[in-house]
Amino acid sequence: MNSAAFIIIAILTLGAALAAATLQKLMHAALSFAGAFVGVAALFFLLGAEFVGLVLVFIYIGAVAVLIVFTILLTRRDVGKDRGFNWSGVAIAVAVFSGLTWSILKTQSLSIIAPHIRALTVKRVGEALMTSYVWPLQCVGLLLTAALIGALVLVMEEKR
Amino acid sequence: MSSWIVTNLWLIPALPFAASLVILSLSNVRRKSAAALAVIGQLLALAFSILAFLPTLQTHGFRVVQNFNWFTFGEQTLRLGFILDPLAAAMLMMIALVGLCIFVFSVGYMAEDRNFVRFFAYLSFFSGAMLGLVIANSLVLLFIFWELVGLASYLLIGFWIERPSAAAAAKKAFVTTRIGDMGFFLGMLWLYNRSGTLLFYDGGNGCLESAGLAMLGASPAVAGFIALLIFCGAAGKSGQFPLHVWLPDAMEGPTPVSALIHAATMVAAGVFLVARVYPLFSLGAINGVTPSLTVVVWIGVTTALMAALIAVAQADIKRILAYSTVSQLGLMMVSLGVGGVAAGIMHLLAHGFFKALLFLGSGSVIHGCHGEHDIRKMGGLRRPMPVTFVTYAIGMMALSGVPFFFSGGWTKEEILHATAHWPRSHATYYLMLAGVVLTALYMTRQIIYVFFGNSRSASERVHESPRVMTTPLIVLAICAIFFSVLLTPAWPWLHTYLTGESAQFELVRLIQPMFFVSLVLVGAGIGFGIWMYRNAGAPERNRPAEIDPLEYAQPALFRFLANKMWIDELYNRTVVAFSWMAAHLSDWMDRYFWDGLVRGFGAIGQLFAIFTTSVDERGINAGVDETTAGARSLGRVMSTAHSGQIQTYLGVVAIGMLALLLLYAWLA
Amino acid sequence: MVGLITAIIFVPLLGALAVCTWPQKNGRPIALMFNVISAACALGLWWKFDTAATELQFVERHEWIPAINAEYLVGVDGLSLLLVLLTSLIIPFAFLARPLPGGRGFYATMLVMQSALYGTFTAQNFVLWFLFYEMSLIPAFLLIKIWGGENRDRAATKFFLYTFFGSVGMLLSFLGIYFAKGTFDFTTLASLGKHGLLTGRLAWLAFAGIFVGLAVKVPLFPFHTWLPDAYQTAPTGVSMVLTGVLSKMGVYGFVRLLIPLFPNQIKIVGPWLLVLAVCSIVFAPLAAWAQRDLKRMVAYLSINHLGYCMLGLFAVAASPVVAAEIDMHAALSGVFMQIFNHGITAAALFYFVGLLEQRSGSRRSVDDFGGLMQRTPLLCGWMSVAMFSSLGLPGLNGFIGEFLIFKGSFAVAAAFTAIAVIGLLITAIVFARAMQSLFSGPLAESCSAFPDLLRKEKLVVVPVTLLMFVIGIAPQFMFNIFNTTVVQMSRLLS
Amino acid sequence: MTPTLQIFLIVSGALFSIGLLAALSRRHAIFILIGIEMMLAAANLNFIAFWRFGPQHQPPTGVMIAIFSIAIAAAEAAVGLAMVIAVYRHYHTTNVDQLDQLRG
Repeated sequence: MNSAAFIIIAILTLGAALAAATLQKLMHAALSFAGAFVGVAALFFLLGAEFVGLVLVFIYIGAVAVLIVFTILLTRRDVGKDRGFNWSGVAIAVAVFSGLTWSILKTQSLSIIAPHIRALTVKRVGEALMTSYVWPLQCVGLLLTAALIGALVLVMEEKR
Repeated sequence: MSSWIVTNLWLIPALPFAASLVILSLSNVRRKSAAALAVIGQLLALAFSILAFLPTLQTHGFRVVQNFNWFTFGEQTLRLGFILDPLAAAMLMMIALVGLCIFVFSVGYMAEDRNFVRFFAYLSFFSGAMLGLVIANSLVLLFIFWELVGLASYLLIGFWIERPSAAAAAKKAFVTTRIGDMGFFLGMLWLYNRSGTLLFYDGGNGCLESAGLAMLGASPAVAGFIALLIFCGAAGKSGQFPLHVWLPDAMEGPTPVSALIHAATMVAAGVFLVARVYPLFSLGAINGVTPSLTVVVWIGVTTALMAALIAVAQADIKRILAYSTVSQLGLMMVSLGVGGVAAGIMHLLAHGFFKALLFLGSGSVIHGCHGEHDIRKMGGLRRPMPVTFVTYAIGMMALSGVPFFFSGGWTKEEILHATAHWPRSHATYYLMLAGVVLTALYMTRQIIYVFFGNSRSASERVHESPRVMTTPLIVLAICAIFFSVLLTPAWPWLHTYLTGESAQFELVRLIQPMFFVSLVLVGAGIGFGIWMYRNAGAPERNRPAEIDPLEYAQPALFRFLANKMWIDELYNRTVVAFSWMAAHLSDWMDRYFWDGLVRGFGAIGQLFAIFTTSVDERGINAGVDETTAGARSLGRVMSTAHSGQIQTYLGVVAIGMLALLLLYAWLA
Repeated sequence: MVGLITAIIFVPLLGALAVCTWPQKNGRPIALMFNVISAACALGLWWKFDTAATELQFVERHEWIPAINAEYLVGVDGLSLLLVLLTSLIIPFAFLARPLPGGRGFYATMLVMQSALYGTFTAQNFVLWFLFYEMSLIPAFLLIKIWGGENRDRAATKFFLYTFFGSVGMLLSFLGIYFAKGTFDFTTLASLGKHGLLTGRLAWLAFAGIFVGLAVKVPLFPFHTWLPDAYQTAPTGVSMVLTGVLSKMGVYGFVRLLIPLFPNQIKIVGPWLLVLAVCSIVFAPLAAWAQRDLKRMVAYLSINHLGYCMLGLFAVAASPVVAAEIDMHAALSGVFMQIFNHGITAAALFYFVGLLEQRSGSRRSVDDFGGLMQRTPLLCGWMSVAMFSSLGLPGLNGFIGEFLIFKGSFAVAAAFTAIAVIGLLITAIVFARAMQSLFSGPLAESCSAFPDLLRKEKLVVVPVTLLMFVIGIAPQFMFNIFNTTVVQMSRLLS
Repeated sequence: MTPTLQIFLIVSGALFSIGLLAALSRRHAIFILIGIEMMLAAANLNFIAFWRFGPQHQPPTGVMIAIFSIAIAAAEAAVGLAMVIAVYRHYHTTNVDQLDQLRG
């Protein structure tokens, strides 16, 4: 595992994420959001979960980010209004971050180096999905269908 | 043939019950079928009664019981049974016969009534229960029928339901008899507990047989108490002092009901009960005297005299007869108490005939007078109503105890005879003699008022009753006279039948000292009555027509008696008022004290809640109910944290998560 | 394969779901349909029930919460079966009562309660039992709170706080027992109970907790003040279920829990318990006498009738003398009979009051009626039967139970029994008074347009009344259900 | 130096906190959704990291959970955005300050 690559990817990811959270313009924030997810996907590649990384890219960049952009466009008239910023959120976020970091650092057993592992092929993932995880898979399929219908119902024009 | 009915005694009460059920399901307009069904049911019951009566003639002391399991609880069994012995058979005959007469009479008497069908249903129901009562071989079964006749009595007293007075009388009868029944119930429990069975006769193991009595005999005091508790029931049903108050009021019911239930049969059930469980009363007797029997005697004497006195001053034709019934029942109780069981039962049977006759006669009079009950408004009825008059006079003679020709005379003499030989006290004997005089007196007064003198307001346009009503009168009058054939000392068939001996014919015994005593007393009573009331209902010297001669002579005494010695008022002021107060007190306690106590506990909890949650103090004095209010105000305080801003919620969640994280890290 | 008992517990729940999803506004037909199914299950239980077997029958045992040794353990003995049958009878009866609050929610809630009742009567493990016990409380609360009449908030809150308070005490007591003995199983606990489950103060605390919890439910004097309010305000059907079945949960708890688990404690406080029972028997009908509201009157009489049950139980369990076998059998059989009889009789009385209420436009004071016999003879006739059954007239069902209870308790507590007889008398007075003012006298103007019993009402009334007669005249079939249980139980007690 | 598990966890924690920041501080509903998505991604990162560093099982549990979690997150995003549109139509704002229907 390349340490340099990790540092670059991590900095890019977190930077993009911070931008997504703080940028004034919504459209910019959406683009940064996509960038942050590219970074996360890269981290996944680094960890050897190439398939999951790809899935992440497809779903988030290909679907969610596009959805967000559409939503921004659909609610555009609202964009210009004054927003303001809630600083107590920053305090809480910082507190949570420090708490997490403190407890992670405090836990000695976590400072381990990645072992060598058998490559996680798509075939293995597929096998697992179709055997041990076939029931959850079906449920997720059902859930997605339900979410699709639900989203449609929500955005349908109300009948007069 | 006859043995078949002996083993199927249940058929006798079952037939009227069945008739009653069928009639109840009929519609209100099917009058003829209702009456026919009731009469047929009763006729069949009479036929079966006769069939059951026949085998008891063949052997002396005949007794057959059939016991059966009613139900098994746990590993124990409650058994019931039917019995056929002379006592039961004689009662069956009397009830079925008198009942039949009254059923027929009712067809005429109730002809106009709207609820004719329902009346016959009730009447059949009563008949079934009463017939069942006398053949019960178990105290439980007897109690069951006992309560059922009580129910029938309740329904029939209140039959004219639209009259408030009838409903009140029905309630009074139901409650008063039930007071006695509760004593009966307790006595039954106690007996069950002591002897382990409630069957009277069970092949030597019944509670009235040697084994059972031996178990009870271990503590005679307990046996005495049990007997007295059972006597409470008898006193309630038979209108003995101090539970007699319901019986005169029960005259609110239709007259055939009064005749059947409140004269001939049901009220005699108390006497029958005492006779049935007589071994309990006489357990451990010395010279035929036990403490429980002594109580029975004195209650009987008190009742007999008190009721006879009150009867002298009543104006309602049926009330006079009602008090007379109470008095006669007291007489029977005395007879049982002094040891004359057979005499008491004989008087019961004879009384059943002539009192039913008198009541039906009074019913005929009332029917003729268009519903008038007041004897002071009648008068001179002997001419328009000859049949009623003659039969009524026969009944009156029998009741007064005119010797020789009338059944009542013979039985009364026998009772007096038994009383005279009671070792405990002679006072009862003399008091009984006074009772005989009084009986003759009030009956004479009544008959003079009703049938003699000039016709007064109610007796104009009077007509004789239809054939359907007079025929039963005649039948009963014949019974009242010819029943005496079985009673005379010359051939005391009924006496020996009941006691299980054989009767010898001996003409000499016909003339006894008691015969003359009785003759003199009855003569005195009737003579005094005729002298006193010769001009009743008409003005006389300074006396206006509507004032009773006795009232004129002794106004205070008359008022005392006319108001029934103020016993009702006394009860109303004491027992009834007290119970009513207790009821309100209970209600009040429940609403305020107990609930208050609970609220108090609630308040303590609330106080605690107030401390811990720092909620405002508004609700301190309130109780359980206010706790919700407290919770609500607490909720209001808490709800200010709920701004509806999801971001605030999320922030709180995050803080909470952080806190958990830190806690976990700190613990580790 | 689902066992019969599990089926009977879950059928009403399914029914509740079905009612909720039913497209029509009126949920009654579907609710009744599910009632028929559960009644069929109950009859099946009865059919297959072996009356001679001494152990629990139809037992189903599954792992549930292994950590605390709590199993899903259901089974029936005679008593449980009796109560299951009673529940199956009363709930549809209540659905046919009027006036009826409409809507699907009412039926669904009632069905949930029915399921909880079945569970309570069949669970043989405390955790499961308590779950169902509490599960019945919530629907009852909602039924009073949402569909009640005047003062419903107050009554519902009172009911809830009272019973909930009792339940908390019971739960704590059972936790104490669990920590001492490590089991929740009724049968095991009962066999341990003879030697004393707990010792010292802890035992008394646990006893008091369970006692109060059950006494509130029954209710026993002086824990009864929630009852008149609740019964008065609840809709007719709910009152019927409350008095017909829910109050039996308390009695059942006494029989199943308190008496087997704490025999020594009960013996010590026995006389006081008997005093409470006698107070229920005497004061409740006295208070009923003073009521004008018919429902409240019937409610107070319910306290009285359950007082007889308590008298029988306490007399057997609490008397210092060991009762003779016959008396034990009599008292226990009497109590079981009384449970069933009071269930149907009191429910019938509420049903009739409901009919009057509906006809009069929701008035039900005794002063509002008069002379009904002239206008509605059938209604009065059938209602009188229920009244006579309630006051213990022989030939009707009430007498059997009361006679046996008195027989059994007289032997061991004669004085208390003698006082309790007064209760019988006062009950008679109360009903005589009610009949006088409702049925007789001149026809009250407000009643002049009352219709008599309608055909659909007759269809409800006649079977129930016939049952009263049948039990009153030939009760053996009822005794067969629980005779073996009675024998077992009295062996446990002596 | 190769990155240890700790580093990955800290990165994931940082990503989570940034997501939280976005969800808490921004007024626009879409930002809140973005924040939530980021928090979910952080969680997924955790799963993958633990899978990679932990003992190996067949099937690979951590990866599986991540896959399902992504699927659910996608569904959530779809519904969430639909709700934003619906709310916008109703109240003509996407400003969560002005939405306080949940107020107690």
